[in-house]
Amino acid sequence: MNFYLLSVIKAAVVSGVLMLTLLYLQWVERKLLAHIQVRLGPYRVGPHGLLQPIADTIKLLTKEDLMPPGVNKFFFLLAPFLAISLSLISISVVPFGPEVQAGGVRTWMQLTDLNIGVIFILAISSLTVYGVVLAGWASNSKYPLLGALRSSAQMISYELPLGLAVAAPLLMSNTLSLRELVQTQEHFYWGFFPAWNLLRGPWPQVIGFIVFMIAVFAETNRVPFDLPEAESELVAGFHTEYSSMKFAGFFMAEYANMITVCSMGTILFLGGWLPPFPAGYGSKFIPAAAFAAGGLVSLYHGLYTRHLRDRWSLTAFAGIFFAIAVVFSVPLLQPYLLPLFWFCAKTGLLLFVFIWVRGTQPRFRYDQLMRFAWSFLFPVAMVNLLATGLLVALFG
Amino acid sequence: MEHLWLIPAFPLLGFLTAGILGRRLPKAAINAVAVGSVFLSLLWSVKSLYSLWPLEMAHVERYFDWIRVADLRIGCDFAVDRLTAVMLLVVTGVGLLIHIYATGYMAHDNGYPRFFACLNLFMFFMLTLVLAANFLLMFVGWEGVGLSSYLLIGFWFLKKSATNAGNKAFIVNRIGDFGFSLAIFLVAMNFGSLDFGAVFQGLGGWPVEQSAGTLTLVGLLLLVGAAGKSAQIPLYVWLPDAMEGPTPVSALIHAATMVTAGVYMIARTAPIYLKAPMALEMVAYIGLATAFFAATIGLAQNDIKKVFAYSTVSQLGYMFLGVGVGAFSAGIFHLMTHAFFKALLFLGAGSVIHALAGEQDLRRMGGLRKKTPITFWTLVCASVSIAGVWPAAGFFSKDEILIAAYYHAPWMFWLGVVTAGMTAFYVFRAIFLAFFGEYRGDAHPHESPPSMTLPLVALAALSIGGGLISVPRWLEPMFPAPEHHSPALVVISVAAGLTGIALAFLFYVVRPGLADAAARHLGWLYRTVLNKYYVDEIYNATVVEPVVEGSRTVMWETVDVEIIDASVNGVAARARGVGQILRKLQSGYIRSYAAWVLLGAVAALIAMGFAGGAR
Amino acid sequence: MDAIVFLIFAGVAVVCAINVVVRVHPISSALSLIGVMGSLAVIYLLLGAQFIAAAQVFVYAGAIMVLFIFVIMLLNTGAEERSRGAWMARLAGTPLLMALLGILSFVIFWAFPRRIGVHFGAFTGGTVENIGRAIFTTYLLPFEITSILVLIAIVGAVTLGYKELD
Amino acid sequence: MPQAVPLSWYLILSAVLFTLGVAGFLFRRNIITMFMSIELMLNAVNLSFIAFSYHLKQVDGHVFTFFVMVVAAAEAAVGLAIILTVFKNRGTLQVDDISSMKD
Repeated sequence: MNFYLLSVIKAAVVSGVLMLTLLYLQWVERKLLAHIQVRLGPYRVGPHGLLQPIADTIKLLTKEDLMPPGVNKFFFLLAPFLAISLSLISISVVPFGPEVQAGGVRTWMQLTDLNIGVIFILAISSLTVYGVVLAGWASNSKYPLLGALRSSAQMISYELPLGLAVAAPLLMSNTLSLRELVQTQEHFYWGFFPAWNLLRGPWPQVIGFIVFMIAVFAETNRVPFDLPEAESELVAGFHTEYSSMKFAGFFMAEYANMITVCSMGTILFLGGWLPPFPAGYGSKFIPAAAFAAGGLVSLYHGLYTRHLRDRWSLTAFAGIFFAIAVVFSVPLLQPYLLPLFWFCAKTGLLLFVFIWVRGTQPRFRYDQLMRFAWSFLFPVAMVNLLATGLLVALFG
Repeated sequence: MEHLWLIPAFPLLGFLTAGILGRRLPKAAINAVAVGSVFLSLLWSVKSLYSLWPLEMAHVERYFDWIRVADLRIGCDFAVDRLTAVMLLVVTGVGLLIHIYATGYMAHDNGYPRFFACLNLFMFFMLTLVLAANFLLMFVGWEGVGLSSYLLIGFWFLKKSATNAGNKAFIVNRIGDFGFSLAIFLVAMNFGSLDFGAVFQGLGGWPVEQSAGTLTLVGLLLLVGAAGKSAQIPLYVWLPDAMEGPTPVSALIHAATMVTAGVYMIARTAPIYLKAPMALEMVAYIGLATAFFAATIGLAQNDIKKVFAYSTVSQLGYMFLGVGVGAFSAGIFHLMTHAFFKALLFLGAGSVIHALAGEQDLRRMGGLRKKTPITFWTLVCASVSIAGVWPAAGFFSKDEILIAAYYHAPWMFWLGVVTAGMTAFYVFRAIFLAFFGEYRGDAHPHESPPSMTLPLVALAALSIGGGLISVPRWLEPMFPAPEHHSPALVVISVAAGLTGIALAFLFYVVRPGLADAAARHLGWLYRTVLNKYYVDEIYNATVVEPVVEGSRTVMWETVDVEIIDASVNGVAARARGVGQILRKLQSGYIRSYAAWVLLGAVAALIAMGFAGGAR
Repeated sequence: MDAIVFLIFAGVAVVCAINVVVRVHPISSALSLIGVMGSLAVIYLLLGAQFIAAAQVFVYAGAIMVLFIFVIMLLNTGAEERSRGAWMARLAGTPLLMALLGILSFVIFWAFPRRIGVHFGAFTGGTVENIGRAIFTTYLLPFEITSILVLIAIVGAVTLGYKELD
Repeated sequence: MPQAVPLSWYLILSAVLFTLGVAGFLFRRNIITMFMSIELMLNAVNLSFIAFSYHLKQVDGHVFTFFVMVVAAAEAAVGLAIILTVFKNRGTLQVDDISSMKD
């Protein structure tokens, strides 16, 4: 098949799925936060609020597009555009699964593979600060400017431990291509223990992974590092002056960034699309079993609930879950679906951590944030990198 | 490899230890380091010689290339042959005794560590000089002993006369070193090497020079060097003044070892002299003249150390006479015996001075025989030896020289005999004045501590028995000498010595007034001798004054002020003027600098284009 | 295809560079400079320098220019004022610049005839592996010296920053 | 086969960017803009390096570009620190006002 045509198809699929994920990630977050706080969360629009994201989108699209006086129009418009486009670019090098064959076409479940994929993602993510900074500066207003200043300092500071934490697994895998990174984690110790970089000898990257997670929290401006948009101090930070679709752009950019960094964490540390134990031990039945269990739980709740609406919706969900479980147990489809499942499961786990932390942690003070980056995280990442290098050189 | 380098290395280590840590170390530690290092040197010398026995051929050790210029290779090489062996044992042996003596003599001095550091430094350089296997390394030792000599003469640097004496010694030596260095250049030019072995081998192709030639010039220049170091006419003037240093220094450096370096050097370069008879003849003349001349001065000196100093000059003259008439082995033999008895004389004198709390004038001594018996008897041994009375050591070596001189030219023998008589006279004059009669001073004389008297006794034994060591036979393979036997000549020379002793006894013990009467009768002659022939005054008027005056008027007031200073100041003024113009460019505006840089870049590109450098 | 990509990004680079020079507000200049750097990164890719292209974005656009913008925003200075002597500088500088450009172009055309072309993909040596090998073998000493330079720069920047605080 | 881009175009682009950098340095008075002009010149030189590296099929030019980047980063850190200090002390970023020399 034509290379360009294939690329366009893949790009369409990936971006479509990504956009949908962005919309519903927000729903998932609201739901999870609500449950953490013992609330119900979105409930009214659609069954269990499932149509809430769409309603929000319509609301944002139709709101009045305010252009405050005194702003630098070009950069004011450029900023959200820059933010969303930069956060979407990175996903193009992320591999979701292995090479598959469908109808005479062999292709990778990946838009493109760069031999410098990791550096590419780092380079692009280092540019995301511009969206924030430009928004803050172009708004010509004091809170956005302060938010932008905080943001730029914070992102520059946390880029260093992030880079160092990323470099350590690279040393172990000896490649910069994301695809090859996953391939080097493919085998199992003693036949069942996964050789993911998180768990792999000679120096399991536990410290590296923790540093990476902390740094990406800061890079994506998420709690507890959401100083740039600290509402108690800076109203809404850099996007105070934004409204309607431009505001939505920043919002989507944040979630897209989260997805990107979680994918990257999955690939670097958690073995990408690889199962946690070999198929011979039954890992290929896990997805079907998981969905079936989910269906059973839904069905149970649907049958014994007090609300009439829930009785309908939960039973319907149970039906959908069972259907998915059936799809996953079809051997013909398993080569395509299993890698995708594992990749999404791991990324979803990391995303859950993001949301979990948001629901439970307080915000840092600004000076604490900077001191933490420079005098704790950076040295720890450095020592981890040195230890990795030494051990890889000795035993690798 | 015998690791000969260890021999000078021990004193060097001692020097570093005493010199760097000296002030923080207790006296006992400094004693141990200073004496111990020399003792180790002696031990290692004996050990090396023992394992190299019988040392028929020179043993050379090459350590590393020191200088390599074009074809000229100068190595850091040490060598031992039979001549070196004698010198090694004399230097380390006498040096050890004098170090032991100095621990007692200098016990109450503030500069104790500095003294021993310098003394060890001297030992290091002297051993380097002796062991060197080429001219340049020898020159290093040569200069080094000069330096240590300077440091030690001026040891009491608060005394004006001591620093002056140090300067004088250094400057006069410099004249000699100048000659030596010229000789080294000549050798390097003509032989393409400075290695003794290579040079002497290359000498085989040269004829014996009947008239003045290159080798004669080399010999004469070497003689200038030797005359400077060994205090020969006309460069002897520094040695009497050098007595300003502490007495162990006078004994070690200015009697036993360093001043004999000239003799050693001439003996070492004997092959050159044998090809240049004129130069060798000159050595003999210089030596004889110095021997006689210094002996006459010694007759009238009143300072006990000055007497012995002139006697040293005179005895060095003897050695020069010896090597000058071709009896190299006799010269070295006398060098050794002289080291024994002259070191003893100085150490004895030091003991006397120590006993009298610093008094050096013979006229304020007397009657010390009872108070300081050991000093007295050991000094008598030394005096007998220097007077050449059988069977003391001096007898053997002096007779070898005199007999060789007789067969070279009889008049040299007769002049030598007269000198020997005078030597006996003035040495015993000093003994009689100091130890006989009544005490004329006002101190409280006492015998010296054992650390001082023990070396005296050891040296006394060597002074008497040292003649049994037959150095000429030992050196036979290197310096073959015809056997001369002439009992008559021996009797004459011994008789001259005994006459001298008898006259001294008559003048200073039996009839004490006679000396003054004789002095009055001789009048101007006595005054001339007393004032050392006014040599210092003559040198001052003819050399020192013109140089000082010339330096002041020509070099300082004309060259320095009017040419050098003026040109430097002129350059500065011009630079300032140019700076005044150029500071307009230094405007402080970065962009103007950038414009200049751009202009320069464009100009450079254009120039490159024209030069075709772009490709 | 090559030519189109080159021309597009060369044009963007030149326009942005002109923008750097003519815009009076520093932040506009800085953002234009980022445009230049981004275009150059694409051109580096055309020349087979993948790693340098990524590093260009990562180091220049992602780090250095962020620092610039940070400082510009921190100082929050407005547009620059016109000062005396500006027309003189322009009068003297413009011919010089023209001369510089002319000579450079002349030398380039003289030394590199048109027939030497650039084909995308003809040179793929600019991988991390090759550059890493070169840095850690041939250029090890310069690399180490550079690391010391960076250390000195850090110390210097921190020192200057401290002085500013008190 | 489309017409390949001549190597000289890349070099001309480099020359043009360099000249623009010089122009910025000469004509601008804001010290930060001048600093950015220097970065522009460095970038132009980097482009030359990469182009020559392509021409010679060697990686050395890349290494040099890498070094230039490192030096530029160090320079930016120190230079901006100096600029901050200057601004703190002088209250201006106009280079012509910073000179403290006698006329």
